[in-house]
Amino acid sequence: MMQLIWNGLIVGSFYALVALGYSMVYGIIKLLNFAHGDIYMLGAFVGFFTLSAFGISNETSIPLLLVVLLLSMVTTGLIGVGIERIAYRPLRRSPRLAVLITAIGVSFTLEYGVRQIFGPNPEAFPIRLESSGFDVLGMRVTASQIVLVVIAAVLMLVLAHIVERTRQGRAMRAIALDPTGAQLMGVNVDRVIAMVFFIGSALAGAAGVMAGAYYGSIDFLMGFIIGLKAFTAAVIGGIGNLYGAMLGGVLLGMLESFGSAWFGGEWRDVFAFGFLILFLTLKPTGLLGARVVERM
Amino acid sequence: MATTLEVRDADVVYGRVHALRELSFTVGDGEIVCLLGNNGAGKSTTMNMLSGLVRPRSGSVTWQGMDLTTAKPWDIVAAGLIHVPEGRRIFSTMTVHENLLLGGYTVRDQKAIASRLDEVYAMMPRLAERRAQQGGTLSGGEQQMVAIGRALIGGPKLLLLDEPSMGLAPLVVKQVMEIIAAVNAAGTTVLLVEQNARAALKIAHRAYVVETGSATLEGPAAELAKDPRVIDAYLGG
Amino acid sequence: GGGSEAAADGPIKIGMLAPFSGSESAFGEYMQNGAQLAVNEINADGGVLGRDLELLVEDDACDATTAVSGANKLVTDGIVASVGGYCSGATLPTLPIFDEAGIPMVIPAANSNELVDQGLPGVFLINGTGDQQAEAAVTYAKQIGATNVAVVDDATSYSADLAGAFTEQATAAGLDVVVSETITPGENDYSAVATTLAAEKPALVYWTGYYQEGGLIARQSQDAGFDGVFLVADGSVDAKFAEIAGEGYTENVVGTFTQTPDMIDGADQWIADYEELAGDPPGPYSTQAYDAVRVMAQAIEDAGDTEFDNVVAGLEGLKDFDTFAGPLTFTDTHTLSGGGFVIVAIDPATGAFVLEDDLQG
Amino acid sequence: MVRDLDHALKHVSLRAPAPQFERSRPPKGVFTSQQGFMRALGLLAVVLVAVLPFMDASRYTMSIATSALIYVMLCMGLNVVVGYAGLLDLGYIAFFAVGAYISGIFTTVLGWPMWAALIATIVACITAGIIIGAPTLRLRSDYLAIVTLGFGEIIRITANNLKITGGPSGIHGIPTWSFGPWSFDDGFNLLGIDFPERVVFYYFVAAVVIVVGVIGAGRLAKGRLGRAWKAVRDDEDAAEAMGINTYIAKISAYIIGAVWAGMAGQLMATHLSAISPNSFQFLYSALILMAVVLGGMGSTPGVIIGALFVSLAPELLRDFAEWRYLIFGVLLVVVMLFRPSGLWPATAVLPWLRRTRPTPPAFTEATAVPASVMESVDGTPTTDAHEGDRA
Amino acid sequence: MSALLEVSDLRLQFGGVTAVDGLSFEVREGEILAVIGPNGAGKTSAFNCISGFYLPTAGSVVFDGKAIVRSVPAIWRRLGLVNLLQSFGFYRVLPSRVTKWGMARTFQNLRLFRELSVLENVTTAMHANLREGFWATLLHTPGYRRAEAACVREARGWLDFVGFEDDEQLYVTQLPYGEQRRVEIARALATSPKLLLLDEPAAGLNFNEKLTLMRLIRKIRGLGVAVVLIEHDMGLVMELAERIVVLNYGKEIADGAPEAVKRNPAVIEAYLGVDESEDA
Ligand SMILES: Nc1ncnc2c1ncn2[C@@H]1O[C@H](COP(=O)(O)OP(=O)(O)OP(=O)(O)O)[C@@H](O)[C@H]1O
Ligand SMILES: Nc1ncnc2c1ncn2[C@@H]1O[C@H](COP(=O)(O)OP(=O)(O)OP(=O)(O)O)[C@@H](O)[C@H]1O
Ligand SMILES: CC(C)C[C@H](N)C(=O)O
Ligand SMILES: [Mg+2]
Ligand SMILES: [Mg+2]
Repeated sequence: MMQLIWNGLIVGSFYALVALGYSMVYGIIKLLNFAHGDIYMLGAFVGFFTLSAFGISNETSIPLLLVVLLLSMVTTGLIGVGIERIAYRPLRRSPRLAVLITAIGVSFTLEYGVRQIFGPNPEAFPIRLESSGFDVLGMRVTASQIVLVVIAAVLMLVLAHIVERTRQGRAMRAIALDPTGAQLMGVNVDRVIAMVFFIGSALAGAAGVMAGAYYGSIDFLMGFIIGLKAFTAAVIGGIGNLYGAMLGGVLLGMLESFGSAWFGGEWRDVFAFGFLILFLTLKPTGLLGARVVERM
Repeated sequence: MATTLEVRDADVVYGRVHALRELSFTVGDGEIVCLLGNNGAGKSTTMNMLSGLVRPRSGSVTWQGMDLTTAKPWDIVAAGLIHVPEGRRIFSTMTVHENLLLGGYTVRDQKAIASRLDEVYAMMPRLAERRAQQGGTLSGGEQQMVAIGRALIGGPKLLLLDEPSMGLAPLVVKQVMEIIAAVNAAGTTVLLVEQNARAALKIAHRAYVVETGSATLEGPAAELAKDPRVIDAYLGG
Repeated sequence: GGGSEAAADGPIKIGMLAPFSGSESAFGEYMQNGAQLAVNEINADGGVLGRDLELLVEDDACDATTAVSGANKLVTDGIVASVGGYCSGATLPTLPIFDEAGIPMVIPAANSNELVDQGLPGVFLINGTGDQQAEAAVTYAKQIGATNVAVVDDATSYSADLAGAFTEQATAAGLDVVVSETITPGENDYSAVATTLAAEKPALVYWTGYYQEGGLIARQSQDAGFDGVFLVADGSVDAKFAEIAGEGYTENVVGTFTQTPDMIDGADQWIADYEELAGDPPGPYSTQAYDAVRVMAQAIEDAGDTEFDNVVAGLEGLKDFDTFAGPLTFTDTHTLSGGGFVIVAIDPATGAFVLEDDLQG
Repeated sequence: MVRDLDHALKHVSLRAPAPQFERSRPPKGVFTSQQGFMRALGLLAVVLVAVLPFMDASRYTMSIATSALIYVMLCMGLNVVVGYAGLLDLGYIAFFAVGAYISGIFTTVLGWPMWAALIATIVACITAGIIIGAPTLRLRSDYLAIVTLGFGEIIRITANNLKITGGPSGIHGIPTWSFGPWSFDDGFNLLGIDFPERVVFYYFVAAVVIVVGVIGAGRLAKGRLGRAWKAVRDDEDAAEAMGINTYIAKISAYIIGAVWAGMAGQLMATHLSAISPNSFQFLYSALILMAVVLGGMGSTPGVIIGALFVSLAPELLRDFAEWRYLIFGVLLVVVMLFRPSGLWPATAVLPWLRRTRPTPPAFTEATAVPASVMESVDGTPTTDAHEGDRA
Repeated sequence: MSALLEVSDLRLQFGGVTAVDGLSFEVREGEILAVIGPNGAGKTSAFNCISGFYLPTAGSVVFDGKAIVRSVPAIWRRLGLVNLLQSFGFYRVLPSRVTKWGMARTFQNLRLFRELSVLENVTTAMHANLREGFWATLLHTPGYRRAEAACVREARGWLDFVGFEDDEQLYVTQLPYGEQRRVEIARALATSPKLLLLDEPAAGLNFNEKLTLMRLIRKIRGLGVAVVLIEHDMGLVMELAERIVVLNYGKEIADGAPEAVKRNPAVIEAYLGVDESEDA
């Protein structure tokens, strides 16, 4: 039981990290950024590339991991900004689903671009977190899991604080609600949106590196499923709400963990999605999403 | 009075709609200038052009030496030209207080924001009552108050008001006009678009009549209020 | 017969469907290169029936729809024989197409029993079937004295098929199947199944999916406290497995597999040839694809022409044809008489799978 | 069942006065009116589709053409759901799967004849549409998106796990249509050209179904129901205020889409004779949606073009081998950047008619990405998408 | 004259805010009633309850003999399931139903269908009165064609009625604000109402346009339709209304003939201010 919760928490933190960027981007420009999962994949490959370039393999050092983490975050952040600039910004005034299509296009491009460069085979990530475990409260916990959860939690809390409490965060929410109105308040819409893409992509990149180091293998399609899951998590949490995204990520992790324990792995997703559908019909705005009363 | 805002021969085109045709007018420093005109005459378009939301195809628009035809809206706001748009544009899921705070987005001086907030709440007690309510759930008139209050917090040098009295109760219209006059007296230049011409002309120094995208009449407000053409079209007998 | 009338003197076209996009796309290249190597060798030796062979390759993306259009494209392009087929799910719907067009198939990798269960005359499998591989796994389990075993699959057709066969045969052999789990491929976290394995502690777990998830599960289950034997099926037998699982996690890993060149004396030259052609070392199913071409070429040669019935007769008539997996003779059901499965283990120095036990004893 | 409006309105006291002045009628003619041109174009398309097999009846051409037509069918169905009713459905492929599996199971496991399986398919799709639509169509777009996505995955995983659906390898050996002693497998000879393969039949069947579908969808869209859908898409509250039960409007669109996809599924199952869960992955829902948006939401010609693009582009790019999805991805981005409202938007106006027709509207909040200032290249101002916002 | 609409003891709360507080009034057939009151007095909220968009906390609304607000059994209330049930359509009358019964409304902020043409906006409103079967639509039966033609004819009639003379094929977003208001009224009329609710129809109109609007509202009343209008423009209200209801803080503070209301000190204090004559 405790073990299931702990397992759920680990997966959940990955979902949450990716969901956060998903939710931010969605929140601000109403874009279901299908390429977001691929940014996660890029993060892992940036880490892989840098480390391989320095001939590093089979490392276990945590400081080195942090350095790579930072580097990948900056790189994926910039890539995210670049993608927004090239593929999304020109379409800001177009129908919302149009951007969805470019997002899918970007996703294909990233996936198969990486495939061309690194090949279709999975690669082993050069840094490996030490994974010997110990037992507490009836669950088996490893040091690397703790490191992981701590890094994820810190990243998320810092971010959530920025968005919910600061002037920039207020500007983000204002753009989400009415970009023209936000401009009239003096908000530099282009810059704030670029910033959101930077932060969101950096978080996804961080998640990618952490996944590489924790699980050990990366491949060009690794972003696809987690992208879907992150989207789901973001929605469960109440899309656009950052604490919701985190909570949604963890909840989804738990659902999966319990789902496979109770119904078997093959029915896990059926359980998770079934629960989700039921939950949303009863609470149509997600966990933390506020009901917007529309004025007539 | 020194001219601060000068619009010369501005043309704005939306697709095939020619909204502004060689529109020219000026606003002097410290003035209240009112634009009158029928629906669709191009008043809101003018306002949007000044705040950088819409770019003229030709003509020049300068304010305090700043070229408004190329400046970005946020730079224009940062320079002190603040626009209270038609349709209010309240941030619906943000509270009244947050809406007001956003009005001070470009203001670095936290103390100034705090004291202006107090002033706004004092001027419009209804907002103080509703400070934690979501903007989108306010009544139409309450939203209008937020929109005006929000602009004041930005500390405008030139305030653009697009139909500020729309949807306000008569008593509040009077208050709003008083507020505008007071803000102006404190040194802010005001450009006002109003359908309630009677109330607007009372506080304005000068006025223009805009018809199909061009200024057709101009003069001191008091004189225009007596002009039969204006009475006929905008004031009623 | 469809394409055989096409060009009686141009090259003999043989087609291959394999995944080049999607999650299985790594295997397409291995297969293509293996087949191409065989074609090159045969052409260097004077071709078949005095004509050159030409290999046409199409992507099936491991997806039924793509595979069907690929198959139709090959038929339209005038192939007379097919030597492709990696994913059973994608290969199945192509069977009637090749059948109707009168094109015999030697399927190098896909090995679901369903492929031959339909009884189509032109379908031959040169990879051992699920039943045969499961048999090898059960034999090994008994050999190490396991009484309770577990099986994990990844819900793909090949893997589920094999897991089913294993469960059936293991139960029949008196083994206790204590865990039977399915995972979703393409993810990273398999702690759920790892936890179950650690809790149930079977003496042996049979993983019937691919190496990517296999490596992760091997590692995660050991982290969780599982210490039994981790037996993997042929989809996981690849040097990448050790890399993914990581150092120190491969001691208990063994696999069921057909023989590969490095297990055979004198195959170094083959590997060198392959590397020269492809630029990379051979991977899973390079050898089978290579053999498929050779088997097909031999059958055509024996048939004397490319007519469907004659080629099928040629294939059926092959006797102890020399392949990497040992001498080949097709059974009545067009499968291998013996699966030729052996047990391989990971060499800690290189991470590659090497022969451990040929299951003959 | 159908009654005249005059009759229907008898109980209503209020009638509008007769129109005071005649408004100009839209012109007719092939080149002088949009409608006339579209009809001509449609006819041309039908002719092209009809002659294709006479020009190239090779298996490959026929099979990708048939797959493309099935794509067109799917996209048209999704267009009703997304394009007309504005319901963002990310699990549309699920109904395709339901159709394919129901017909597969009923014909192979239960041995029903194909036509009976078709009826079962329709019933199953209606049921599925109601089961999934009834509780969830109250949700607004993004929540609906995730619920439909989840539903699509549930269907696929279930098909993958059940015995009766053949597990991961699916169902094969699905029989083809037969009428008495004659079946699609038997060839025939027309005008001296041999059509030995059933492939050609499915091509024609698909083509006929699509022609019927295009006409039907066009008619529905113009009628009472179509107006209700578009109203709901534009502004749900206002639609309610107009006496439209928005819930019923939405669910009817959803069910029509479901049945249509189910029929496509049945066609594909019999055409391929084998189906497996792999063909119903989320990716395909995304691809269909992509085709609809790429072509132009709510626009029949657009959707057809989009479907052809999405289904044929990877085929035509086959020769680029591993590069093809990379090229496809870049192509998608480029096309969207140049045609943001789709290749042939619903509001498209023929260039030479542009003067006499209204320009397309600014997008509503519901479908528009938030606007921001963009410098337009030619210096003309961009329109303001938020005029008259909801307060 | 009998009461067409009876509102009694209507109450609407949002958390701590009481938007409507025990409001009762009635509308008789064919009359023009104005509802006025300070900003935030609860006028729009009351409209929303009456037309079925909001579910009031308490009270009853009866229109043309039919109850618009349904009472919920106490048990659901106690279980806290009221909202859930109502969101699934139980114990509530949907706005579309209310419209079918003969009540139409416009919105304070225009809510036209922006992606439909002017004509389609109006024909859409005839939804409830139009009998077009699914198969008839597909098959284009003669009955369908006749119904469709009649529907277009009728829609054009309404456009003419409100004085819309521009191109009916234009998208509504291409029209100036005043014209859009007109189309919105035509659209409401096309639902064949007995009662028309107008929420600040004169906002944003200039003097001349207000005159036109006044004429239009009289014409509508001439059709036998009762009109309830929320307005801040006292000139227009005084000119048009036969009766005025005044709200303040959700409560009714006056109800009567215009002249009486105008002189009511409570109304002057809360709403008009001392000198209202200038707001023509
Ligand atoms: N986004 C737009 N796209 C196309 N045309 C527009 C747009 N905005 C305004 N117009 C047109 O430009 C002209 C001027 O409109 P504008 O809103 O500036 O008028 P206005 O004087 O403010 O009228 P009102 O009193 O109704 O607010 C009108 O004909 C209007 O229809
Ligand atoms: N969802 C809500 N949550 C909280 N308060 C609300 C909500 N909706 C409305 N209110 C409050 O209820 C009161 C009545 O609002 P309403 O819109 O009915 O006013 P109104 O009389 O129409 O005013 P106006 O003339 O300004 O349009 C307002 O104070 C408003 O803030
Ligand atoms: C091991 C693999 C060659 C099995 C193959 N994927 C199949 O479906 O049969
Ligand atoms: Mg305006
Ligand atoms: Mg109101």
